[in-house]
Amino acid sequence: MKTLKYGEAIREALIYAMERDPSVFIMGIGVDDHKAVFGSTKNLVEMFGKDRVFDTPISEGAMTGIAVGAALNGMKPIHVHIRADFLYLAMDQLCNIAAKWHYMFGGKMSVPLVIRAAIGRSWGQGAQHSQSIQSFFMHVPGLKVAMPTTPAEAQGLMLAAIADPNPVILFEHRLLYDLSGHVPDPPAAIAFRLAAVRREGKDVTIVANAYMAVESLKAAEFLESRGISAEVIDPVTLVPLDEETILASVRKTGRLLVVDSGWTSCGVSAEIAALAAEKAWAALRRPIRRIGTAPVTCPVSKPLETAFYPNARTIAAEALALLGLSSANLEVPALTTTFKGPF
Amino acid sequence: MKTLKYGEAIREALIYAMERDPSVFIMGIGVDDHKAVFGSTKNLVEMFGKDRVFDTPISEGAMTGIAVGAALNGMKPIHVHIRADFLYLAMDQLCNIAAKWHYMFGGKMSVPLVIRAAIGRSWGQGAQHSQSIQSFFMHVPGLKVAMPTTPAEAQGLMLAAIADPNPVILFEHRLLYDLSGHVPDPPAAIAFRLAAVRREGKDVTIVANAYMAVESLKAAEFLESRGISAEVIDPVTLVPLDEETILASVRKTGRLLVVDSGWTSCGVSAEIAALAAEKAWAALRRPIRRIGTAPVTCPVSKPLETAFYPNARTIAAEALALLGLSSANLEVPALTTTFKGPF
Amino acid sequence: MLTIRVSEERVIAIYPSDKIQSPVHLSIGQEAVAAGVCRAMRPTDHLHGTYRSHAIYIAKGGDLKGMFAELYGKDAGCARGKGGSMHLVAPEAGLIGCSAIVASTIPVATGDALASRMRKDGRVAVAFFGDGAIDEGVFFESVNFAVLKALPIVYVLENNRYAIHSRVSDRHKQTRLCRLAEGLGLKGRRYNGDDAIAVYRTMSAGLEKARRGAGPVLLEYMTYRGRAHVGLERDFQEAYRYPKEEALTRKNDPIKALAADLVKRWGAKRKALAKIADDVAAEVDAAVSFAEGAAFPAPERLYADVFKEVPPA
Amino acid sequence: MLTIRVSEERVIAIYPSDKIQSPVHLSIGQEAVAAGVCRAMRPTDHLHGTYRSHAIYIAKGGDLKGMFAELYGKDAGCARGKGGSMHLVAPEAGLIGCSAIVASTIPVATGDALASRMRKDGRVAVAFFGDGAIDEGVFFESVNFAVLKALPIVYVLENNRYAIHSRVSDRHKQTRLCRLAEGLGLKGRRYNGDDAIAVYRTMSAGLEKARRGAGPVLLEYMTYRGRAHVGLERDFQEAYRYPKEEALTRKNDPIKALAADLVKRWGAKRKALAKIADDVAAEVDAAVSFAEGAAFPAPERLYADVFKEVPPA
Ligand SMILES: Cc1ncc(C[n+]2csc(CCOP(=O)(O)OP(=O)(O)O)c2C)c(N)n1
Ligand SMILES: Cc1ncc(C[n+]2csc(CCOP(=O)(O)OP(=O)(O)O)c2C)c(N)n1
Ligand SMILES: [Mg+2]
Ligand SMILES: [Mg+2]
Repeated sequence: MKTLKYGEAIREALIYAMERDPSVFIMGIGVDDHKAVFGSTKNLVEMFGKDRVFDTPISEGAMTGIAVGAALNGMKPIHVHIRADFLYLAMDQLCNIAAKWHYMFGGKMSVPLVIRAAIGRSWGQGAQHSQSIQSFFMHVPGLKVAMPTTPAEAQGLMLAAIADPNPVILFEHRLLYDLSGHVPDPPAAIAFRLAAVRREGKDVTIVANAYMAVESLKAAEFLESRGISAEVIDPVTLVPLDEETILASVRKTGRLLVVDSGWTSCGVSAEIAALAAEKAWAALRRPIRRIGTAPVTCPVSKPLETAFYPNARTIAAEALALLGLSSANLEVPALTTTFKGPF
Repeated sequence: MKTLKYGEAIREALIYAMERDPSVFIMGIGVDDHKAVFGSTKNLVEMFGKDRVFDTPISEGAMTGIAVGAALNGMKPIHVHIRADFLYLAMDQLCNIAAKWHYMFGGKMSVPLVIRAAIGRSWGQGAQHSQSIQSFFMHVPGLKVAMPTTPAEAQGLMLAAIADPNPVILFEHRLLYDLSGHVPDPPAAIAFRLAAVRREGKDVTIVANAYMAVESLKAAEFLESRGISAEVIDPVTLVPLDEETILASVRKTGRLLVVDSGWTSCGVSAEIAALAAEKAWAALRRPIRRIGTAPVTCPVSKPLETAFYPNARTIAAEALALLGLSSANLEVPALTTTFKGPF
Repeated sequence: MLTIRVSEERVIAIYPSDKIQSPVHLSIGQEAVAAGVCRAMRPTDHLHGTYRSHAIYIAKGGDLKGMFAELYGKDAGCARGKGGSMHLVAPEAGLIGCSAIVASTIPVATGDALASRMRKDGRVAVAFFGDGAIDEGVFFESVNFAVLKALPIVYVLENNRYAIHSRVSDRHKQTRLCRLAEGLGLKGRRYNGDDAIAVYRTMSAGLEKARRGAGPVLLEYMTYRGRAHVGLERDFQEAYRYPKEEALTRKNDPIKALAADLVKRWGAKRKALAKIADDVAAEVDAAVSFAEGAAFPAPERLYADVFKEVPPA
Repeated sequence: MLTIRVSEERVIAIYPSDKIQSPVHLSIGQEAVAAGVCRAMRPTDHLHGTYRSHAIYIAKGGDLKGMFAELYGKDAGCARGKGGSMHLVAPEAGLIGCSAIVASTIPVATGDALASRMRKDGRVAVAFFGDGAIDEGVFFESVNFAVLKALPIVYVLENNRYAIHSRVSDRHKQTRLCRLAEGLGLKGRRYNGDDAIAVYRTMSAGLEKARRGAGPVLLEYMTYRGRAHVGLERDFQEAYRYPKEEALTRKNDPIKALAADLVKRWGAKRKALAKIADDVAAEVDAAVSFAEGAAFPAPERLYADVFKEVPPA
């Protein structure tokens, strides 16, 4: 056991894997620079050389295909995107190629590729630099998707992703890089299909992942002070999804609030709400509620940006509303990050 | 009133608009060839000239941006894609640019652009030529989305889309092009935010759009023969969505089956199920059910392809299951299209 | 080459029976390109192609039974019936995949070459694509990267003058497509793609250059499509074709031309050629009966192959 | 030019106060490009830019108060506080939009030019982008289309030698970027981007050529970034910068160079220049106080502007 920040934990996983498997390499804009993708690739180029850790031209479409091709020919590429917003340029290669190569060729080919992409709230980045588009990849079959929340998960799922013979996308919420937590020593892979029970409770289930799980825990603490016992379930891997853990909680509490860092419409929160309405309906005692970013483009102006994102306060308010209680005068801290751009 | 096929109705709308508005033009791969996108652009190049109806290089990314730029400078482009699968290459321009230009510039700019894209089942086209990815565009705020089912809707929504100052995506299910129906003469625009009650019923609500509405009507007929009265609601415009019509039906029947031509996970069917679980929960008498294409890549082999797609039979079976009834020996016709590739 | 022709003519014969329930993109008239290119490659070299995949599959050494079974949607098909005509694959023969998205395997082949350079496995990767693929931005992005890293790859541009019904000149001012990437530092060359021996020779030289580390190579082979873009028709009467174009582009069918050449310049015996033709016909017969007799995939195969199983740690 | 410099220096001064709550990409040291390019354009010509948008906004004639108010996230900002520093806009001055996605406005500008050709409105569209944008496939796709249709567009490549911390030579073998599109039939030219008058002259000629229907033009202007990619720092000590690079690329600050030139070659009086400096300072002062005093958007503005209202039929 040791304590690491989320970004450091990723870095240690990368080192661990690269030391053991010569086929692992890292590519992406800025992976070899002094900012090192929130420190997660710090000094790796010095340790493993320019062939295994390299910057790329700003060509997300082809570079993704290049990663796919390298994966098909025995390598294990880790392709890093400092913003998930740039994945729009890689959709063809991700969804038409990487996701389909195994199935379309009847199981003969496989694409052992890891994609890392930072999502989520940042600091005045606005419309095109803060999107959380994880739901796209939960829609198209053939891609594994995870959103690690803790340093141990970031590390363990990175190792699992590297060992996986399929394309895996890891979404890293940028407000998590600086959070600390225990990680096993030596690093250990965590099997996909994981929903973590972050906090047990009996009155309401809050399903929330990545940074939204952090905010939900704050909300749960506040709710506790009002005598409400909230259970927080974090669907850490979205594909495959650990439905059972989510449904068991809903069946226990009879009340479900789903929180996601993306938009709600056709989002991860829609999927989890639909799942509960299909498979835990009989246990539901109240309408399901969802909360995500406002159904608009992300604005820069601070008061609007603040209102755009869900946070502990709005999560608590939703939970109270779900329970039929008033949410006037919530003293939950709205946001407790010290993060300040630009990345 | 006259009777036209779906493809012809679109063509008449295009002619109607192009005759009246010199800023309207049509671009896209094959729009000027003898196949004419299922006949929907037949002879338009002869009628309006090569400047207003033109083929493009196979460059979906830039061509979409070019359409956006033309829209920003006073033109009204209609960009046609014979398969929605190619939109993966246009995601950056659609989601990062077209969807955001109005909001991001505080309402100062707008992108009056129409995208047409064919979706849905075709004939042995397999993995990369049959996808129905409408949910992506229902996720990202700033795009209007419709899936016209009848010739009158195809025509009326095309006219509305052309008159709209915002980017509009029209998904055309390829099995619809040959279906006939009444259209008003002269053509008339249909306002966005439309859910059509295709059939009234009281026992179960089937929400299904485009070609899935056609199959659902067949399923409803069969259900009728078993004494079950199904209401079929077609959310013709997905953005904006006519929530009220959907919810009113669910409140009436207490039972909801959602059918979509795309995958279910984070799909349109997830959104509509989540909506009902939020806003019509109290009226629900049974768990919600969803059906879409199987959660796999589309296979070519005929028996697998047949099992991949929802159809009247599987829809009826789902409805029966929802009602707690057995669905053995359904004599519903599985599929009644004469469509045979390649497009 | 003959196997390609005979196989595709058999496809045409079978097609009306609806046993092949998916679109087919034939290479009739273009066989010399696939044949010359693949013959020059080592079996271990990797090839990435398009939906027009029968010719390269056969030329690269894919099993003919597996191809016909695939066209029939049978479980014994090279992609277990899931890919169909547009997605043939033969990893054992070095055909790594075929995609129906124009240009999409160009970067994939480029990445394959990157891996070969990293692994020092001595392979050359080949991207095989049409004159339409060069419209896509990923072509330029891929070439830029391949030039930058001096990757062992040959880009083979099979120019059949049309992308569906669109002429090269409808899409490019510079119609000498092999020049398009010049600004990036890749000087391409254009050759007659209807002369199988010339294709073989120029491709061999290209492979040699790429293999020795001199960086990427771009070869454009001019040919002509004998049938419609997709399907069986000879659509020469359609408005999009230049009248008499085929006659203008070449005097002879590439296969007949090769046969004549073999006899005249290489001393082949007509009898030996006839024997080859008989063997090919027999092989195609056998493949078709294999496909006819093979089973469709079991229903549960629909749900298989989404993910490859994770090996135990 | 001076307005750009003084404004951005003011941004630097204000920034620690956290009144500008969003990242800023400064053009300090690169002002001559924006100034020369925009001065050569007609007010009615359309410009499309990137997140490094202060310089072109000011140079194209955007209202300074609107810019500072935008940086402050105020409702009186040019994008009503929604866009921030990366998304300045001034349709009335011909700045049609700025995007934070590299290269994304290159096709948009190309489509703007297409519309101008269709409408015969006499405009030239200008795409203004960095040396990183030329890595993206849409650059080549856009140029191909512009060449094919002979569109009235000038592609302005502001080469400041870095894309974030990545050198041009890290991304291209052909480092003379103006040549990259040559294969497509667009011969670019490279000029000194630190000489505002040279930029103005060459840009004027480019605009003239595009306007008279001779097709697209590509101009590469060499310059050097005076600050970090994003933020305020002078990060010359960082490993990614070549030591002494700035000194090697130019002898003088472009603004000082222009001032000296104006005095020496054009007979400008030092006093007149000082007066300009005073005016600029006053204008910037006024803009900053305007921004300080302006109101934040009302809460309901969050939900406004997703769609433009549909006009009644
Ligand atoms: C990205 C993409 N856009 C459009 C299409 C539709 N399409 C299929 S084949 C084709 C033409 C390709 O022509 P070419 O590359 O010359 O190959 P050929 O068919 O002539 O062998 C087009 C446009 C596609 N498959 N993929
Ligand atoms: C598509 C895309 N990929 C990556 C990025 C991240 N990014 C932001 S600016 C930048 C560098 C662009 O450099 P250049 O075009 O030279 O412009 P400069 O910043 O030097 O003005 C990169 C890679 C982005 N914004 N968009
Ligand atoms: Mg072709
Ligand atoms: Mg730069």
